[in-house]
Amino acid sequence: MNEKIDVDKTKVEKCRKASSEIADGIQGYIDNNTTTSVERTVLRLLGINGVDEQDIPLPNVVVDHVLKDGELNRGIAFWVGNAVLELDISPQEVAEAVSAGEISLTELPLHDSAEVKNKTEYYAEKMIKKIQKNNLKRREMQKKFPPGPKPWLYVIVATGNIYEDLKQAKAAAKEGADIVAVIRSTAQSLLDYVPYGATTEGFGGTYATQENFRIMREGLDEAIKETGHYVQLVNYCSGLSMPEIAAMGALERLDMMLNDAMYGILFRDINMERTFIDQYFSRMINAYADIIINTGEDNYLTTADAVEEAHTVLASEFINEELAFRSGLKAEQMGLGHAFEMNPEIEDGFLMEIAQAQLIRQIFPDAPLKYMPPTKFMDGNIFRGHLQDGMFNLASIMTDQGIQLLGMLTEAIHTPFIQDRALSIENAKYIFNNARHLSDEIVFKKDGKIQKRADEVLDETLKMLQQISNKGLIKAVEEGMFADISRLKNGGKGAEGVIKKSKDYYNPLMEIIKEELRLNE
Amino acid sequence: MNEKIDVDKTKVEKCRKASSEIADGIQGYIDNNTTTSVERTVLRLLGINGVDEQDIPLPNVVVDHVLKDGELNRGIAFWVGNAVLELDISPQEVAEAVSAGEISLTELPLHDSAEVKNKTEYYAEKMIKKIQKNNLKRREMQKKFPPGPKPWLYVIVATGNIYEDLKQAKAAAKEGADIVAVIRSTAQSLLDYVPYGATTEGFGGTYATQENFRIMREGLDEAIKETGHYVQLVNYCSGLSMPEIAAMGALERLDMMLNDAMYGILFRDINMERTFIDQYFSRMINAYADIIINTGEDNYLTTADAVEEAHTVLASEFINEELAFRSGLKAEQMGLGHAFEMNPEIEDGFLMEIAQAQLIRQIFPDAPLKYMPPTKFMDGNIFRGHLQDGMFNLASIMTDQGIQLLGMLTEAIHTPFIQDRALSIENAKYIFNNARHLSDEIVFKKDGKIQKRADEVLDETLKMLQQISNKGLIKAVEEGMFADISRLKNGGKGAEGVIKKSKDYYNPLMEIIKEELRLNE
Amino acid sequence: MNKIRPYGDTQNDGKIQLSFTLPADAGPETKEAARRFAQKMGLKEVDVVYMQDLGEGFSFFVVYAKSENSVDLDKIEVAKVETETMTYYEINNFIKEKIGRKINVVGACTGFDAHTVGLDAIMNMKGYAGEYGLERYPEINAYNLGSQVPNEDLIKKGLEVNADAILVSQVVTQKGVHINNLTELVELLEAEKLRERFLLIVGGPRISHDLALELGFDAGFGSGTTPPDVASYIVQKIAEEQR
Amino acid sequence: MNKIRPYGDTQNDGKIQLSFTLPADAGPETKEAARRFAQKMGLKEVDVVYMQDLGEGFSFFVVYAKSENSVDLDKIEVAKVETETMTYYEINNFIKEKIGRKINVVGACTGFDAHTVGLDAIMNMKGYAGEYGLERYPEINAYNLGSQVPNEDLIKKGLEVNADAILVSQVVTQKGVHINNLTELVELLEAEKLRERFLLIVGGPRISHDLALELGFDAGFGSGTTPPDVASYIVQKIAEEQR
Ligand code: B12
Ligand code: B12
Ligand SMILES: Cc1ncc(COP(=O)(O)O)c(C=O)c1O
Ligand SMILES: Cc1ncc(COP(=O)(O)O)c(C=O)c1O
Repeated sequence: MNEKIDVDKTKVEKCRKASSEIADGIQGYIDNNTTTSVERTVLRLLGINGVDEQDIPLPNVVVDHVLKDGELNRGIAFWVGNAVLELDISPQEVAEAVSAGEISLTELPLHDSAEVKNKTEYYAEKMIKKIQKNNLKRREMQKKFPPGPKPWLYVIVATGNIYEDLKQAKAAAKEGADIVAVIRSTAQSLLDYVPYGATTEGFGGTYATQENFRIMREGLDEAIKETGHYVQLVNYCSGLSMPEIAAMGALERLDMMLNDAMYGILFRDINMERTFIDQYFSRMINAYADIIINTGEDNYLTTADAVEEAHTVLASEFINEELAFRSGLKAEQMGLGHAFEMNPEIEDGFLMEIAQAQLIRQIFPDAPLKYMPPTKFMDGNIFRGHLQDGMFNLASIMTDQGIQLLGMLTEAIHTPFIQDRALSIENAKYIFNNARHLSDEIVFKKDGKIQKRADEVLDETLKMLQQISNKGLIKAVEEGMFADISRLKNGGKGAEGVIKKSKDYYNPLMEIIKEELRLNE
Repeated sequence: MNEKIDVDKTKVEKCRKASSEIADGIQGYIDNNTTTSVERTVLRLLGINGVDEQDIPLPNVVVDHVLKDGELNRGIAFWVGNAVLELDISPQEVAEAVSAGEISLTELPLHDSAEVKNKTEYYAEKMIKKIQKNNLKRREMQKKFPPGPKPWLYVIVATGNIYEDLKQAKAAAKEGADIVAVIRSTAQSLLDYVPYGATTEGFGGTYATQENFRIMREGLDEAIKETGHYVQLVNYCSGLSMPEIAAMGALERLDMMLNDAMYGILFRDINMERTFIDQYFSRMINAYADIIINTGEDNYLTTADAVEEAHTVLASEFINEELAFRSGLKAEQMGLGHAFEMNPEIEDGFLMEIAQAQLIRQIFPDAPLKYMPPTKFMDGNIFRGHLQDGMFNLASIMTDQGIQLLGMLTEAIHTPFIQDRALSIENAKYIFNNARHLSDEIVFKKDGKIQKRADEVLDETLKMLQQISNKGLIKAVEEGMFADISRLKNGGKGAEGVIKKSKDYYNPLMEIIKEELRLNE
Repeated sequence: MNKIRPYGDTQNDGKIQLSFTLPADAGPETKEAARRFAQKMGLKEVDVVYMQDLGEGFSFFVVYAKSENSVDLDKIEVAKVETETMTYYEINNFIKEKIGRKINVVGACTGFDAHTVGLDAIMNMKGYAGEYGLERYPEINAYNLGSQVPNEDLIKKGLEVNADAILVSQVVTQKGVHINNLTELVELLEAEKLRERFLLIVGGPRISHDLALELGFDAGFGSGTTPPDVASYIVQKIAEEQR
Repeated sequence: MNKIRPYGDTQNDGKIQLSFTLPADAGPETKEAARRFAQKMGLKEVDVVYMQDLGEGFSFFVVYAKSENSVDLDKIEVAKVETETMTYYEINNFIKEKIGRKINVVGACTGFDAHTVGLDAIMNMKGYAGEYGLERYPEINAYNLGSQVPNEDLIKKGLEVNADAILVSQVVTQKGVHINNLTELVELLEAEKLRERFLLIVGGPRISHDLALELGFDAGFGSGTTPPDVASYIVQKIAEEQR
């Protein structure tokens, strides 16, 4: 990386210090509570899967069952482990029995908690092994079929039908995509469960289900072998089922997941506490599964102005980074998000975009920054739109971004047609290749507009982080400091799913993963 | 202008010295000969216009008439002036009488040559006044309706029908074009006369006629008043009628003309001597009419490779510059041509394009460089094409070019549709505005690829110019040193139109303009 | 009569550009299929200028062709919101003078739609394109319910605040879901005999006044709408009804 | 039967993109005219996604729509040059062995066409896309007459050097002038009863083998042709005729 601008190291350190204080402010909630979704995740990582006759996923059936009895605060793992021990059947069989109404977990005789844990850990280790195997497989495949150079070409598929998605994903892989994301159906994030099986009907996207993950992974693995270069698979672990989807991603060898500490709060009106707790565990799973996360700061700029609010993006990145470290993610796994969203009519707007991208690049030198394309100022003029996407690609190669979410010329019209995606890939390939080392060639003038803009943004970011650290993150969100959106501490969806842990709360997965990630040190 | 790279001043001086020697090598031919087209031009600038019943322009009728009698070497002005004096009618009436077969110019009684000159100059001065008035009008209009900032947006119209051209030109002006060129019909450059009147049928372009010039000028003047910004009108004075068209342009207040010292030789297989003589006089007229010329080095790259042959472009620019100076053109009138024609698939090709554009920029700091768009590597993929044009626009704003000939997304398909042109203008406006001061912001690394490429090109240019200066320009062209095209000294069209001047050769226009441009000093 | 047809560079040349993907590998036969496909639309002089294989049995085409169809511009009538847009000040004065009481409006993005930017542009204080939003109007009480509001809740709120107008925003769609949402709202209102009680207004990038009328709304507003456009419509309609 | 129709993101959705200019000022009526124009081509679900006034009474449109037409891919047969492309060495050997004498070819850009790059790609020493041009072939005498050659001169040269094949390049066109040029050449040859004497070959970006046959040529070569493609065709045809 080429340090094209001056970035004041002391200010950056101060930003990090403030972020750490901010994170301290919510760590208490996180440590003292669990959520229904965390518990469902535990079940999935004990091997429970499938749905009942009403299509309710078994993890939900089992968690709701214990919740109803008011005993979830001990951790679902204890109750299932106890049943496993008592009945000498597998967790899956336990879940099926619960679903069939054959047993009531809290009414079974209680076993010695050490024995229960022992038994439970046996099953947990089985899934942990599976994740390790996936990690190994990924490493092997990436060795044999190395990924392309950065910025990586990231495209989405979003037909609603997993089988159409698959065709298009494979075509994209052959055209040169490095990353394929399956966009989720509208409002799946508000579902307090994860749908089951292969799905063929979605709205503006395709449901995230474990089977859909598997189908895509299998298809892409074929494409990888054909093209000789690794293609990463992405899905979204945001929303009310954040950690469950993280677990599914780990089990099906996804490579990347959208995971933001605050996105659900701000953009899906999900309860704050719920989100903070869920993100903590989900990110631990991501970290353990060697998954790169993508944070969602780009979303701020879909409502707020990209010139005025550039510092909120950077501030949020500092916070996301700090929280991610606390879940065991390494810098190399942090696809911190930002976006090329300034009004294209601004004189010298491109200079400001460059300033922002370069500033972030130098502040987070090891993170594979996720750069989002123009969306807000795209309209039905697909020709100009294609050009805006080109300038976005140029900004990226000039500032060494990591993950390039390709813009589509039809952004204002529909989720991508197959040719839209092909044209986007061609766009990025052309510009990246034709200006491959432009970043190495240029230095920005010390007293220039780019340097000044970067200085300004960093100053405002520091100010904002210090304010937040003074008032606390929750207060800051209540005041609408991010994206002009205000959310109240007790408001939002899913608050009822937050449960205070009892003293003997038990979560073998959290324990194992913490141990492995050395988070206790 | 921002000097982003190092350009070795000594080498540049050596290039200019070699070019001056090269020009010296052909100045003899130029001074000792005239051509049928130069003589026709003289007639036009004595006020002769119109066609006979067979649509042959009167200037041709009169010149051919004297040529047939073997007396053209004295200069047509003398013969016409003599007739004017003898018959006491205007030059136009003389031409009509010749055309009607009523008189034979060389058979009329000869008057005292001082008297003849006196009479002739009276008519010449009338036209010179007209040109001065046009110049004044241009200055006034440009004061009231100032032209936009550089790079100027230059578009073409080419329907073949002047009335369709007009609509499209006005639409373009309103969309923001700074310059409109009417492309000529295929092969007009090979016509040894200029067609007459308004024309509605052309192939791949519209005939250059004085009436067509007038129609466009009038229409654009209306558009200028509506939009409040000056729009320059362009046509082509290349080919067998080079100086005549220069005269027409001066009379109809064109602002810019394509005029290259060697284009006709290389690309239209026009005789060398003919071209050198014609270009000299035509450029004098351009110079006097405050017209900016556009040279045609871009054409080299339509046949030769833009990476390999970049130095031939620069070498030719040095020669064009030197010859232009000799015709009285100021640096500010020299739209030296070059082009963005590298294969878009080249890794770091954009860096090489930038190197070339910046190098030329720094070598000719006062010239409004004419930058030509990608054409060779455009294909039916209009979407990618639009992007290539965008990168071309970016290269231009990054390197302070002057005249931006806008690329069209349909370059490989047809002469521009109205929407193609609109999209091109939008493309340039977007990129120029959004990256307006990018040029001021950047410096290229001393040891970078861009600097190295620029050094290489300059070195090769110097070598080439020194070789040419050693062997002479004519030999160099014979050997195919430009554009891989070899033309022989005595080959090519129009050689028969070169006439050795007699001692008493008389050309009042050349004399007046030389005087006014202080070319005798 | 004013028959018009597309224009490339000469009056009536009928030139148009097309692009599409065919589900077949690139090759001379597929290229010919692209040509014939265009011909089936009645196009002449079909020029398939570009073919690109996209993999997985798809190929992409760019085509230029000539159409001989024309449309009589004089015969076209488009339903438009007929009220004239007044300024912020005019609107507030109009309410004071012609209506004599404050106006209540309730707005929401309904169904699963979370695209609030358009609705906010109309309703929020800060407004859009240099125009204040309805919340800023002293003579208007504006309630912005935000995103993903069920139609039932919207009606409930409308009744609760005694709304003069209900504003709905619909942006995202797939398989026509925005139409379903809008139809459902009208049906709910009709079922409860409340349709006449509110001015029912819808906006969004896919909305035209025409479409809105067709779906049983009073008015529809598309891309580029500003707050005064809607406010002017609302107050003039209310004044009309009062008369 | 293998009926195919355009594909946007779902099998058989028939989605296509169009753009065109209408000669009328931008406005709701013109937008509606754009929609109806698309409907006249049989398109459904016409979505006029963009309208822009271009000034001088023109407006530009981008449209997405759905077509219900399909084309039966199995029914399509395209005339193709059937000879197989050999390598440079194979071709020269073939001439030596199967023809037993050197081959003469004459090429030109005819009419006013000065686009020599395509012809040069085929004929000049240095060739194209990594393949030598015909001049380089030891067993071929290649005469490249360059640009703007009248048809008469081309025929004359063909007779003079006893050409086996005449190669014509046509790039630029307007009002179909390339077709006229090509037709004229065939008519001239026929008038002089020379048509059968030469292999008559045409190339250029607008040329297909189909079109060439239609115009009375023996073969046509489009974009991307390489010298061995043509050379292979020529030598195999000559060998065939000798048999
Ligand atoms: C911003 C944005 C988002 C933001 C929304 C943030 C927010 N708080 O609004 C986020 C990132 C959250 C988002 C999410 C999604 N989005 Co979105 N999004 C957009 C985007 C980029 C811009 C929309 C916008 O803000 N326009 C600006 C406003 C001012 O314009 P407007 O809405 O048209 O409003 C004007 C008029 O229409 C009118 N108007 C609008 N409403 C009303 C109401 C009334 C009463 C009146 C009078 C007037 C009026 O007045 C306004 C001012 O002039 C568009 C693409 C684009 N460039 O258009 C995609 C787009 C709309 N999104 C799309 C999709 C698919 C989604 C997702 C489903 C993706 C996914 N699977 O996750 C989710 C769905 C979320 C949900 N549940 O709805 C698609 C829709 C495709 C389709 N066929 O409909 C688009 C077109 C992008 C694409 N090509 O895929 N999106
Ligand atoms: C280079 C070029 C020029 C150069 C030509 C230099 C030269 N010595 O050839 C110059 C600058 C001189 C020029 C001038 C003009 N040009 Co020009 N030019 C082009 C350009 C950019 C590239 C053409 C090219 O070289 N292609 C590369 C070669 C390798 O491809 P190709 O010709 O298709 O050849 C391949 C095949 O077709 C085939 N092939 C071709 N010939 C033959 C022959 C045989 C026997 C065989 C077997 C195969 C074969 O094999 C080749 C290799 O695969 C095109 C735009 C474009 N991007 O296509 C415009 C273009 C062709 N030109 C155009 C025009 C209008 C003109 C002018 C009329 C403009 C004017 N009014 O001044 C003049 C006309 C000059 C004239 N008298 O013909 C238009 C034509 C529009 C139309 N409707 O046809 C185009 C499309 C540009 C545009 N959009 O306006 N041009
Ligand atoms: C972090 C994050 N999660 C999820 C999403 C997708 O939205 P949804 O939660 O509706 O699937 C986004 C969209 O941009 C995002 O940035
Ligand atoms: C200097 C010059 N003159 C003229 C032309 C136009 O060609 P023609 O001479 O055929 O009009 C060009 C084309 O690029 C040119 O560069």
